[in-house]
Amino acid sequence: MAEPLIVVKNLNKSFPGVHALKDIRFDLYPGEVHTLVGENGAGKSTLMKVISGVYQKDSGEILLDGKPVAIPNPKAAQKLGISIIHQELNLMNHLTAAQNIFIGREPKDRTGIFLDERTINKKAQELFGLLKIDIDPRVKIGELTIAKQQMVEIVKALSYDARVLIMDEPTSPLNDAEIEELFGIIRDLRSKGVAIIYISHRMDELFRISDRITVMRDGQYVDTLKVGETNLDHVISLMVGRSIEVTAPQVDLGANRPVMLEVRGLNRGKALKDISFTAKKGEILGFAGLMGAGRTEAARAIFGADPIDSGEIFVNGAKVSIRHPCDAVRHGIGYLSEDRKRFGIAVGMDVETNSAMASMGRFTGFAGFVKRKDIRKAAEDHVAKLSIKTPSLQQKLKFLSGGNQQKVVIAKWLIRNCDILFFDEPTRGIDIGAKQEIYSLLNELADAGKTIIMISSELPEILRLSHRIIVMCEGRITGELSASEATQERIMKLATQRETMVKAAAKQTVKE
Amino acid sequence: MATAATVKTEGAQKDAFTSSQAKQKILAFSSLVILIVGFSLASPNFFQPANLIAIMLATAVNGVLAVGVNFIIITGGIDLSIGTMMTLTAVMSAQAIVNWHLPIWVGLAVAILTGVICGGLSGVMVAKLKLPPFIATLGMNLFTKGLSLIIAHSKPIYFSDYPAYNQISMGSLFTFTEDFQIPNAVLIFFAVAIVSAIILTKTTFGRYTFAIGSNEEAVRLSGIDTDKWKIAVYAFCGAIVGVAGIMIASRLSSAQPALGQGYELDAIAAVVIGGTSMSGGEGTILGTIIGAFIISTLTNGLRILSVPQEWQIVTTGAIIIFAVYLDILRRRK
Amino acid sequence: MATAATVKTEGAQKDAFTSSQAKQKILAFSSLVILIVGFSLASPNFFQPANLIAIMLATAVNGVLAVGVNFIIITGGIDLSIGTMMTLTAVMSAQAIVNWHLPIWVGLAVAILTGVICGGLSGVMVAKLKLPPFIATLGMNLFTKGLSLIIAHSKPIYFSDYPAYNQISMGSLFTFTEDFQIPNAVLIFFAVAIVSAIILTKTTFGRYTFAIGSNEEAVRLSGIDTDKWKIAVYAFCGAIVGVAGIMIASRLSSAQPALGQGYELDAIAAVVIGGTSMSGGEGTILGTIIGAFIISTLTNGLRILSVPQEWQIVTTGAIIIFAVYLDILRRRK
Amino acid sequence: QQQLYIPLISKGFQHQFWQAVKQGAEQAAKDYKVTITFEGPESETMVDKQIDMLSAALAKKPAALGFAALDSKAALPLLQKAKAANIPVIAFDSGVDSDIPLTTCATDNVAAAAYAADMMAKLINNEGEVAVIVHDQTSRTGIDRRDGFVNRIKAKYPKIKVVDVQYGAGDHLKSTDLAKAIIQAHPNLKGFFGANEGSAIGVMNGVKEMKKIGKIVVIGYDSGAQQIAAIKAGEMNGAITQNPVGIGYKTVECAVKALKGEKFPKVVDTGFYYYDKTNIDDPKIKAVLYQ
Ligand SMILES: Nc1ncnc2c1ncn2[C@@H]1O[C@H](COP(=O)(O)OP(=O)(O)OP(=O)(O)O)[C@@H](O)[C@H]1O
Ligand SMILES: Nc1ncnc2c1ncn2[C@@H]1O[C@H](COP(=O)(O)OP(=O)(O)OP(=O)(O)O)[C@@H](O)[C@H]1O
Ligand SMILES: [Mg+2]
Ligand SMILES: [Mg+2]
Repeated sequence: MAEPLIVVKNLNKSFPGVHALKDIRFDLYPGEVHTLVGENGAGKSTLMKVISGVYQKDSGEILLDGKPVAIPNPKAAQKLGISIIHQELNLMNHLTAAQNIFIGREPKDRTGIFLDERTINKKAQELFGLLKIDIDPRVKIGELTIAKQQMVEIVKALSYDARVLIMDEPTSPLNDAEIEELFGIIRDLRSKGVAIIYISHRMDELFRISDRITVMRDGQYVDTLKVGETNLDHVISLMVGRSIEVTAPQVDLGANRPVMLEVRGLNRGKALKDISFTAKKGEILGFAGLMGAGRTEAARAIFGADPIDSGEIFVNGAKVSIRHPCDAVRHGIGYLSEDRKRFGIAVGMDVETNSAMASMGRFTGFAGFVKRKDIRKAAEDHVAKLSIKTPSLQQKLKFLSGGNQQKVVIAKWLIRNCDILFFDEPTRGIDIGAKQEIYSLLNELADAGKTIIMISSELPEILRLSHRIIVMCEGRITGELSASEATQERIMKLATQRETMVKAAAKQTVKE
Repeated sequence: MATAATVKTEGAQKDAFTSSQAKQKILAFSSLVILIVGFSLASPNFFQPANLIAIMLATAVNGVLAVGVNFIIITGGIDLSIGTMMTLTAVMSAQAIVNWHLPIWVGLAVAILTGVICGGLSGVMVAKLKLPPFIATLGMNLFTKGLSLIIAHSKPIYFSDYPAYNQISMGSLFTFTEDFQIPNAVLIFFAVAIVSAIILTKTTFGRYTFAIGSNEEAVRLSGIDTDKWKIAVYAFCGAIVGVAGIMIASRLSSAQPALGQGYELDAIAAVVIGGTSMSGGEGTILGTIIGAFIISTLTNGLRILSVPQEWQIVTTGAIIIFAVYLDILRRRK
Repeated sequence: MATAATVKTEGAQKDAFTSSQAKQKILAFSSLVILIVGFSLASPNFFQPANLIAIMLATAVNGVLAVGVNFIIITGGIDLSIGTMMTLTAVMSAQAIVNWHLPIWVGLAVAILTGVICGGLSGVMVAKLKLPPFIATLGMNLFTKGLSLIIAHSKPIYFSDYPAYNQISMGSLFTFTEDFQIPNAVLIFFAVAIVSAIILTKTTFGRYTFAIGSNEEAVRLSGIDTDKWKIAVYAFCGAIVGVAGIMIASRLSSAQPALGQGYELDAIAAVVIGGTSMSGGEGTILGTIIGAFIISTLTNGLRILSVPQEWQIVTTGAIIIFAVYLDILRRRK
Repeated sequence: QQQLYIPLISKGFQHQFWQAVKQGAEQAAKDYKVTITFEGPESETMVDKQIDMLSAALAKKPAALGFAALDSKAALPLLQKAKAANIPVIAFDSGVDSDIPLTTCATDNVAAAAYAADMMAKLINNEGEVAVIVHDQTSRTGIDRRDGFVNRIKAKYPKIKVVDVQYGAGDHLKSTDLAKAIIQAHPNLKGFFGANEGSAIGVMNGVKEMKKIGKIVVIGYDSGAQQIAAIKAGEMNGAITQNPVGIGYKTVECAVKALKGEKFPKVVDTGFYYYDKTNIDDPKIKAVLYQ
């Protein structure tokens, strides 16, 4: 191999109360994909932020092309040819997709003073075309779903033509087709000699894309492995320090279970068309579909987060009127959002408060006083139960790693103890160990008689957990499969049953 | 095992955390202490019982307003109407007592009720009509200002025949010596502050106040009727403004319908000097009180030193910036 | 195939989008039009050339201030110093011309330079010292207020010997008839608005202004020196404030050192009525101009109708709320 | 038949003094069967806002105009316009630096404040420290009253020292706290002059709260129920009152006379009075006091 492009030696970084990186080493060669894995809070993002100039190291050395470099700010990193896609979206919601991509590098018109909006849009369109992404460059970022926003982030990072490209969980909001496109791009870049640092919690991706894998644990370097010389189990055991038992796939439930939730004829604009389904007590009902299929919309509509045009909802056989999330929660429905930063947590508040947020009624005592002890007890229990990594219950959520934030949201709904729980992408950004924990948690909840509705874009996850699977496409329910009949192929077929295609097929049969 | 380890470090860190927090709290006073020491050295007339009481009294009305609006600012809102709303509550109280000859306690209830209604209305405009708080409360500012003048016929309403009313602010439950009487207004101020601090930190209402300021949508999606709570916060602030209205009317023995405009900025300034962020989600009552005291101490001290007024203004500006900068440095650590 | 289909619908949506946008823009004027029509029907004296010009003249200074502070509000900041800073720029200009006998153009440059320095200072406090904009500019407010009084010795400085200075605002490049002369102040206002609109929408400076207001951290992570640009925005607003200072001094033929306090609120109100969000990231110059016109038309119209002054205040409050609510309904669609 | 319309543009409207002027004007309007409006900006610093008011008033095509200029030079172009349209202008409260107004109905504030200084000197036996709270440092009335008082002390009473002059915006509460700080800073203070109603009440409250009643001579300005009560109770030694109702009445009266082509003097001095415990119930004084 050639000379390493980046070498990190003995790097240390601390935050108040957290020694996030302890004597980390790391190296990166041109033309390789070097994957970084580790549990939530292992320090992966922190290391990347040090390399890209967002944080300053406390001690240690970073060598670029063999020479020590200082990276005081993101601009310096850019100048050194280091480009990063952050784990959290960093986009300007009020600007268009194209404007976001070219922020700081806007092309000017002939006068050299004014922005050349047409060129910006054209260039962005070209980039989108290259990646086969269907986004109008002129649309405001805030109006896109997070999956599309993530695509814009990726395009932006790519557009820098960097020597080092860091991708911190780029695929967590993407579906399989999009991930495939991304991998195509990554391979392409690798062949051009770009060095890529790749972070992901999706274990299946590791062996498809990486050349080498570095494992981190608790802020420490564990090992670096060549892909050809190791296997998944080994990596996982290095990551979590123990082996992980994989839960067995679900079997069908008896048909005679009582129905907990029934939705009839739900309509909402163009997003939802005639959604009807039932969910039984003790059942995990999977919702599958491609990005933008309307699963989130359906869950939000049932939960009262968005107004509906028509439709009826029955809980435990009784018709209920849900106009506002508080109605839903009152009827025992909880909703764990896919976009935790925007809809799930208050980043400025601490673990304790966030986890009690949905149950404040229960924690309110005499004269409106908060029962602090009870909250603390509940929070403590759930921090332990979900192994949430936090220095204290008073730590603000913004200082937790992404995966741990997600666990706090789960804790919030567990503490609420709802009968019906919507989990929208519950394992997004969660490490493999925690994922297993969440899976067994979902099973436990179902066994305890809760009704779980799980929306997920990871088919293996859907297949493994669901008793029954509902597939959506373009705002409609296109089919329902029992656990025994479900396969990846059948789900994908239903998930791509577009209305236009259905109509065309119908027409053809008529002609015949 | 891993869990045990985490718990252990947690304990250790927690101690470090609380003690540094305690230090932080003490340091929060530093600007104020520097001011007091500075003025005391500069003039022998400053650090006198009578003057300290005068400072406290001068802080009282602004302090109470600041405590009220602090709640709203913590939710991420703002209330520009508190000054003129205070006037309206004072006028309504006077109207009830002087013109309708109702008992004094009814007059007090009327003041607070007026505040609750006006505040609640602002809250409805913000929460239900989705008006920006700036506009809703600017409208309420004009509305209450005009209404005060109309109701009072642009003339003060005097409490001359109700000496007891004056005692609400200026009487003294705690008289130590002839020279050292703490006027009730100051006690009311501290009482409002303490009760508010308890409400803000110990009740569900307070929790929601912070939570809404931190991420309103997340709170709504946790099944909480955020609209209702926002209205409650504005109404609660209105109630506190009603208390301020009673305090000022009783101190002046009259409801002055033309006064009030501009008081909102002083109150908001106290809140922000006290470290509450205008973008919501954080803030303390203690900070607000310190902020209010910094303003009044500064004003009083510069006057005691007989600094010419224009230089007072310049100096106040500079010192406020400096005080807040000190506070920011303290927090950064 | 799928791509082609999407592209098609996209195109269709775009047309619908642009036309609905155009409709939106026209509808933005609706509150103003309703006001104008209403007042015209209510009084024959309202829709008269002289009165319309009076309205435009009354809008000019506030409008220019609003355009300036609009930039800052789009970045998510606020500037409470623009009113008194305007005064300081006027005083400095008068100082240069009347007391130092410098040529008029130097006096104008001095005004704008003063604005840039003061604005830049606020910017440094916000961007570098990380002071909340509210505090930094409140400090600057007091600072400029005091300084104006000190420099002018609390007395107006008159331009009596410089009739040309008065012509800057009150002369008329466009004289149609004796009755129908558009004063230069109005032209300057429109010029400032147009130039600002171009800068805001067509230049890097404008782009960063929006971007910082939308997500400052993201901009910083994109390798942009956000501090520098924020300082630039405050300094730019200062320059515009300097223009306003020249306009008011030339209109009054004097620099009035005590004037200015409270003007910032009017300007900010115009900005917010015009649909700019206080939390940053969005806003238009056109909206701001409409906002400024709504305020001045309302004030003028109610006067023309001889509404008693206290009722004027109440009505203004109600109509402002209503106008903004209309605008919110329009946007929601 | 349409009544003649005469707008009065004043310097303010919320304060009691202006309300009393308005009251006088309304009385005259009733007596002479004309319509008036009375308007003024919120603060006496808002020169340009007053000009906008003036210009709206002119748009209403008035028969005549009453005007109390915040800055007479700034208003000149509009006054010229009024003159060109043959609208008679009557100045009130303070003079307009121009010969356009046919007359000025005002109090001589300098003389009145100087008289307050004389009374102060008398009450403190011509020696000691005195302080002044004025409502505004840039408005004409503020300047005139301050200078009238201070200059008279300087000129005639060498043993009296004006130790502090500060400004309280006419705000009762702020003036109270201000007065207390001044008393604190000058423990030997003998006398205190408050140059308008808000300032006077502030001074009186301050003296009271600092428990210095009887030790500090308080002289106020203007009237109002609280000042009258304070004088009766001995908390305030005396005060200057103008004749605001008279100012308002005369302004409208002169305007009507001007429209009829009648003659009247170039200056209508509406006078001022010093009132204290001894003469407060005098009908002549009672007539000019407002409650
Ligand atoms: N700004 C900060 N202030 C305080 N603590 C922080 C900060 N950023 C990260 N941490 C802490 O540092 C540790 C490492 O966090 P980091 O985000 O690097 O984890 P990660 O490996 O990326 O995890 P994930 O897979 O969940 O994204 C965590 O314990 C986290 O709580
Ligand atoms: N904030 C938004 N603004 C505009 N359109 C939106 C928004 N959120 C969702 N949509 C649109 O609504 C439709 C349904 O999206 P939704 O997020 O419900 O899909 P999903 O099946 O949950 O997919 P995902 O896996 O991305 O969550 C899509 O066409 C999407 O583009
Ligand atoms: Mg991470
Ligand atoms: Mg979704």
